[in-house]
Amino acid sequence: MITAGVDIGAKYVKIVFFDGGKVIGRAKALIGFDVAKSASDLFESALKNADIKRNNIKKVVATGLNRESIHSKPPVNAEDVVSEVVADAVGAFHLVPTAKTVIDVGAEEGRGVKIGEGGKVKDFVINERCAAGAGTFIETMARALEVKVEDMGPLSLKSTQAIPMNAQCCVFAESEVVTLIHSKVPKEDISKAIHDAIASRISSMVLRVGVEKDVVLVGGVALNPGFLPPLKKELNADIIVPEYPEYVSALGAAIIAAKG
Amino acid sequence: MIAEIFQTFRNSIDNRHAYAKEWKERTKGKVVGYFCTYVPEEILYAARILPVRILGSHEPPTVTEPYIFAMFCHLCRDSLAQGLKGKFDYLDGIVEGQACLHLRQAFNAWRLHIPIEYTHYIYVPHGVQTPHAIPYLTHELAKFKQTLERWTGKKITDSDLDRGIAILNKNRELMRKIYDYRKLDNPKITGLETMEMVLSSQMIDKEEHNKLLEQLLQELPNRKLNRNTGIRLMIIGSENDDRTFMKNVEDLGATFVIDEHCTGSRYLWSDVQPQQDRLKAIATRYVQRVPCPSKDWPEFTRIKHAVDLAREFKAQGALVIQNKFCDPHGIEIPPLREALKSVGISTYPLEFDVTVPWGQFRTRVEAFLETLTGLEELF
Amino acid sequence: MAKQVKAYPTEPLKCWDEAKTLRKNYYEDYLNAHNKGGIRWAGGAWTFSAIPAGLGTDVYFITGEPYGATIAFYKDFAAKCHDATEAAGFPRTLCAYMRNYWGAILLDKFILADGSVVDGYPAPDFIWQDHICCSHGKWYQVVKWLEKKKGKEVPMYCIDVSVGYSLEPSEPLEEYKKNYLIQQLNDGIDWLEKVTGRKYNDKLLCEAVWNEIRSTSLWAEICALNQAIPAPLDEKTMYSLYVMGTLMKHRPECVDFYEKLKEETRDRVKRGIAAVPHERFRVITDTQPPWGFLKIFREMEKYGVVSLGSLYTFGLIGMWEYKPDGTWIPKPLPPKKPKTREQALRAIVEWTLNKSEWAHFYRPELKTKMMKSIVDQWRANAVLLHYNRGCEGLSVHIAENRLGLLEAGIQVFPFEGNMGDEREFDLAGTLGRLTAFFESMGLKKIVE
Amino acid sequence: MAEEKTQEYWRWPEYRYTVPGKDWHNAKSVTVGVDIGSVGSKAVVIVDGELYAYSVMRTGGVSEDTAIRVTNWALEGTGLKMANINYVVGTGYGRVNVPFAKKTITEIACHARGAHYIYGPTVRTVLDIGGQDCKAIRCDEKGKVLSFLMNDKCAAGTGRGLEVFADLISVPIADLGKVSLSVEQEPPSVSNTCVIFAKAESLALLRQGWPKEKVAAAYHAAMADRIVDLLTRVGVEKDFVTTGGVSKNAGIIQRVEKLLGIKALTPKMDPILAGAIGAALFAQALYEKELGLR
Repeated sequence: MITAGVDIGAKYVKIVFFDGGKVIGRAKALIGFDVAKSASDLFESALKNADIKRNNIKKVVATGLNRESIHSKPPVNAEDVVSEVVADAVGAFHLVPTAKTVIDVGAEEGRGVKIGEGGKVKDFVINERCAAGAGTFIETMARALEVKVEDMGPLSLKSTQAIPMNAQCCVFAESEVVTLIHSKVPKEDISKAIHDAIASRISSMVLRVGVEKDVVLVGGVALNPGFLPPLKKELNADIIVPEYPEYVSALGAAIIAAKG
Repeated sequence: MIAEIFQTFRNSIDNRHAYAKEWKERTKGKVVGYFCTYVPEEILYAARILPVRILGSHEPPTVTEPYIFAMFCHLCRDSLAQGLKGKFDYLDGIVEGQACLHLRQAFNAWRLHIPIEYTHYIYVPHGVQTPHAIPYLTHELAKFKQTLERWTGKKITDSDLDRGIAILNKNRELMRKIYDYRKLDNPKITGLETMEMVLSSQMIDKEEHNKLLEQLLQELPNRKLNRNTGIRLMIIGSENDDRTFMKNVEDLGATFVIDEHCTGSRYLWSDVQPQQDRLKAIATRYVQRVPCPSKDWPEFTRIKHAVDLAREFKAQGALVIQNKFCDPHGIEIPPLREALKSVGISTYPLEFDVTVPWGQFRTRVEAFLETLTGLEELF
Repeated sequence: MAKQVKAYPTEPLKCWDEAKTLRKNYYEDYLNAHNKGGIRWAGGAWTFSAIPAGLGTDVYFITGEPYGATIAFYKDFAAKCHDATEAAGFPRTLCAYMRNYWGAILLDKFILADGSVVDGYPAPDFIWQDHICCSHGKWYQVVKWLEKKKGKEVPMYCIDVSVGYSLEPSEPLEEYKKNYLIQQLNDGIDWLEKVTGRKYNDKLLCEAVWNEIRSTSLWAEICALNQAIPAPLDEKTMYSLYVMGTLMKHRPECVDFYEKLKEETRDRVKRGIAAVPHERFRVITDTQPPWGFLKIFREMEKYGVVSLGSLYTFGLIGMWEYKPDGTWIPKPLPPKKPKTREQALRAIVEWTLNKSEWAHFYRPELKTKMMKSIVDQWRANAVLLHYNRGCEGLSVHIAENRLGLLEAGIQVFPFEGNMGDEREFDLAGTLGRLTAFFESMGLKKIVE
Repeated sequence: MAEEKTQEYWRWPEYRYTVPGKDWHNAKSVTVGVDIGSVGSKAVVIVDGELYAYSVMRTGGVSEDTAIRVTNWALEGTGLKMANINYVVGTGYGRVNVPFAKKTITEIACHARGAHYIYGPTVRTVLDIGGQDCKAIRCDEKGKVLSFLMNDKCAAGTGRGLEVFADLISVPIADLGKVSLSVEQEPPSVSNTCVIFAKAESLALLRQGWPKEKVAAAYHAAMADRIVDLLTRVGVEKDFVTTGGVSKNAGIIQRVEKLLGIKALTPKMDPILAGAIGAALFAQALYEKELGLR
């Protein structure tokens, strides 16, 4: 029985096709202005690539910030929606059955989910406004440093120096970064300071729900190698990053669909 | 010699924890941490307990999120963070003298989450402008004294209290004498040095501190600071231990000649006047001292005091520091700036958070200094 | 879905219009006090408002927090007020009610209960305040300062109440603490005579004190009726009812209104009338709500969620106490009505220092205990904690309360916002998180 | 974080210019002002107190290099060599990183002085909207600063905020202002505080199907609100003028004018240069001081 999970976040739409406990297809695309269209276009192309017909899919469940955009609306007609918190929990639990804490860091939003028996949500926290914009912050700062976004993480790993920086507010942090640039601090160290700041912001948020092992990190920022070390340090816990971390919510939605 | 004394001040700040541990070793005595300068250290000295001020480290206090909502000031969060990180693991007790909700929160979180033998909260009255505050505080201090006696198992006698009062009075008096050298056209001590002197007095045994101060007072008269005084600045705020900021500003061609905050003059401006009833004498000092704005109503007496200081020390301008989220001080900023302006002292406001973006502040401070000199000759 | 969830009968409150009229007249009476030859004063909702009542029957007043909340409710005027306050150089992080209040003075405008704004801020003849948090005394000190800049000298009296809270019935507050307050009130009466040139009337004082004790006890009884399933009142409605106690707790109108309301609520319980038709998940909140966004309660109803109230709505005006068996009940009236000034002052001090909403200022454990009692006795399924950036006083220790409730195995949903500054409330984000919470509680939308 | 390649809407053009028909060879003084901002850097050459040549480019990751590049570019084709320059003053965030500057002066003083040069002696209030902050400056008839204010954190995010926004709605940054003015009716402005909120809210509006220009209008209106708050705090006195890169954005300036009920003077030359011009004029004064001419 094939099911599908569609995660429509702030920046990307991600799709997972799920069958017999296995992922049989993934797809990802940037979201344009017309969310519903971006989502359904990707859904159609993903169906083609995976060579699946919509009516062979028993159930489609949507999640993410903009999940309602395809909820029982053609062409996708997602039968049901689920919050990203629940989707994160279910998806992470499927990949890492020992998971107790799930951390999801995306372009705009950071989440911490504490999970119990069978991937059930025990408690969760989502960043409030003043701690928003983790991914976006890295992008803007990459521009200021004249560094490619994807190079930011590796660059930060070359640094040996720790520079404390305002962890809460991106705007505040940005002006500290500009100060660092002009006081000739090496890009490596600045890049580290940026990653440290985001890591400490995320960890201080996650500490609200408490950190129980195993800790699983998912979401786009999980692919950034510069983010992991400081986060480990802040939480002082090992962190498991599953394969395709950015698809975990979509996977969760697909699994929920399979459970009927 | 002088250099060594200032070095000792700096060391006792940088190595405050090592110092306290060593002191315990040496004296087998108890160390008590306090958050606010409304804690009457006289009584702790009377009990032969070493009081040390709990302050922050200016690193993002990420561990406090579960215990204190981040809209409370960085001082209370940063202070608690130090406790949670175990930096103060040598403390036998903590005491708070009521001043604001922020520090009360740090006190309670500490009490609830950090193992500690003795905790006490003194309900220092806010109504310091009412005639009933002194008798009321006398009662509160008696209670405080009692709990200490119960804890240490030693009675605190009048002569103990006299000793405590003498140590504190001497410490404050000596520091005030040193403040006088800031009035000179070429001050013999910088704002940074002064801050380090006052901070260290809150961290080490005041009897040792007093010795250092006496030496300093001998040497100071023939000290030559080989630096330009530049613009005479005042710094006004709540708690301020940002030494980097002080240094950076003084490097821009200015000297802090006076301050009005509780890690500066506000801590040491008045003494305990002897009275038969020692506790009443102490209570009187804490009710009549330069107030924290949280207690300074309905009249703005602190603002008047700040204006007097600015004139007495011939400040040309004042930086008004607001610790973000500190309501009592934030509320007073416009009346304070207006009062200083009315006597021809211009001011500039800066909002401090746990970290400070010097680049932005540098522009503001430098530009403020430029408006004071006017860059006259270039127009 | 809807058919699977049974719907309770609902009907509007009968005394609703009276509540509206009382509020309307309250603001207008203050505005027009002088035309009626009366005097007017300003101070906080927590202040000892019964004391100035001894100056006569033509004494009008306005309390600061409800006024700040009224401004917040009308977002456009609120925005003008924040801007005016920031333009005057005050930090944006200060108490939001206070900034709204100052803003109105700076704009020289006055807002009425219905949101209509009139020119000219009606300056009080004197200020009568108490200093309950870091800001309350300072708030009116600045009002005095602002009025002086406009050329009006407003005398101010402020009472220090920072003596702590009786932790256990076994350890009541010491006499010297109560006396500290009583002495300040005694001086206050002489001061009132001096600044108004009026003769003080102890009989009126005793009446006002007794009214205040009755109305605050009555409000608690009304809240206690909300233990019923379905709940006869929801918090959104209660906001419009408890407000009477924040405006005029010592007035006879307030006592009469609460008497009527108690009868009507009791009748709703008897007949099983619900506030929310699909009630199936009961919550309580905490601290003042974001006044400009009460629609979040409507969103909650779509999930069959009803808010029964909060320690804030119950305990700011209501007087409570613990029975020996550990249940939390409305505080019974004192044995006898005060007859002398001395009796009256002692009675009101002892009564007021017991205010439930005061405990958390000093010790988080006390508030957590009361919230746990509410959850148990009112049969609530979860607690929604408003981390209120607009109010240091009620947000103090809130993170500790969250930990305490979680430890007790109670479901907690914290959300950040601001009671009086719409710029700090993220409606979309909050609704998103709230939905996620309800889903994690196994709830689904019943009505679109 | 793999990024799909998208057009760089935020990238604004770099340029240089030499005022035609001027000669520096027998000038009394040739001075340079270098303004290293947080986003843009500018170099201006002043010959006997007259604008001669200038260049504008993005501030790079290493401000020394930027300082050298932008200055060399300004000198390009003028025949001027560093050796011909009598005095250099650095200003802006990176002012301390201008290796060949004899003195640094803050952008506050320089913008006031530059505005005085660009707009004339009637200027009393200068609004400088820079890359990462916004300054409201009061000055006298000589262009001397009387008082000033800069935005607080919660109201930050100006030039850089616009870059992010340009990407968000995929409109070249130079066209943003125009686009924002192309609405028939002004929508309610987005959260008028934090640039991060403002961006998130704009995104939400786009997702709700608002047309780009309407979202742009809401965003620009919010920036205008912020800026006017700052101006009212310092107090606006006529004549009112604007400097800095963002002052070319009509969408913001016209809204600010509307809120203030005051029209800003129209610049005789590129207002992004104000800081560098001021610096160059201070350099001239400092040079004359060296020569004992003042």
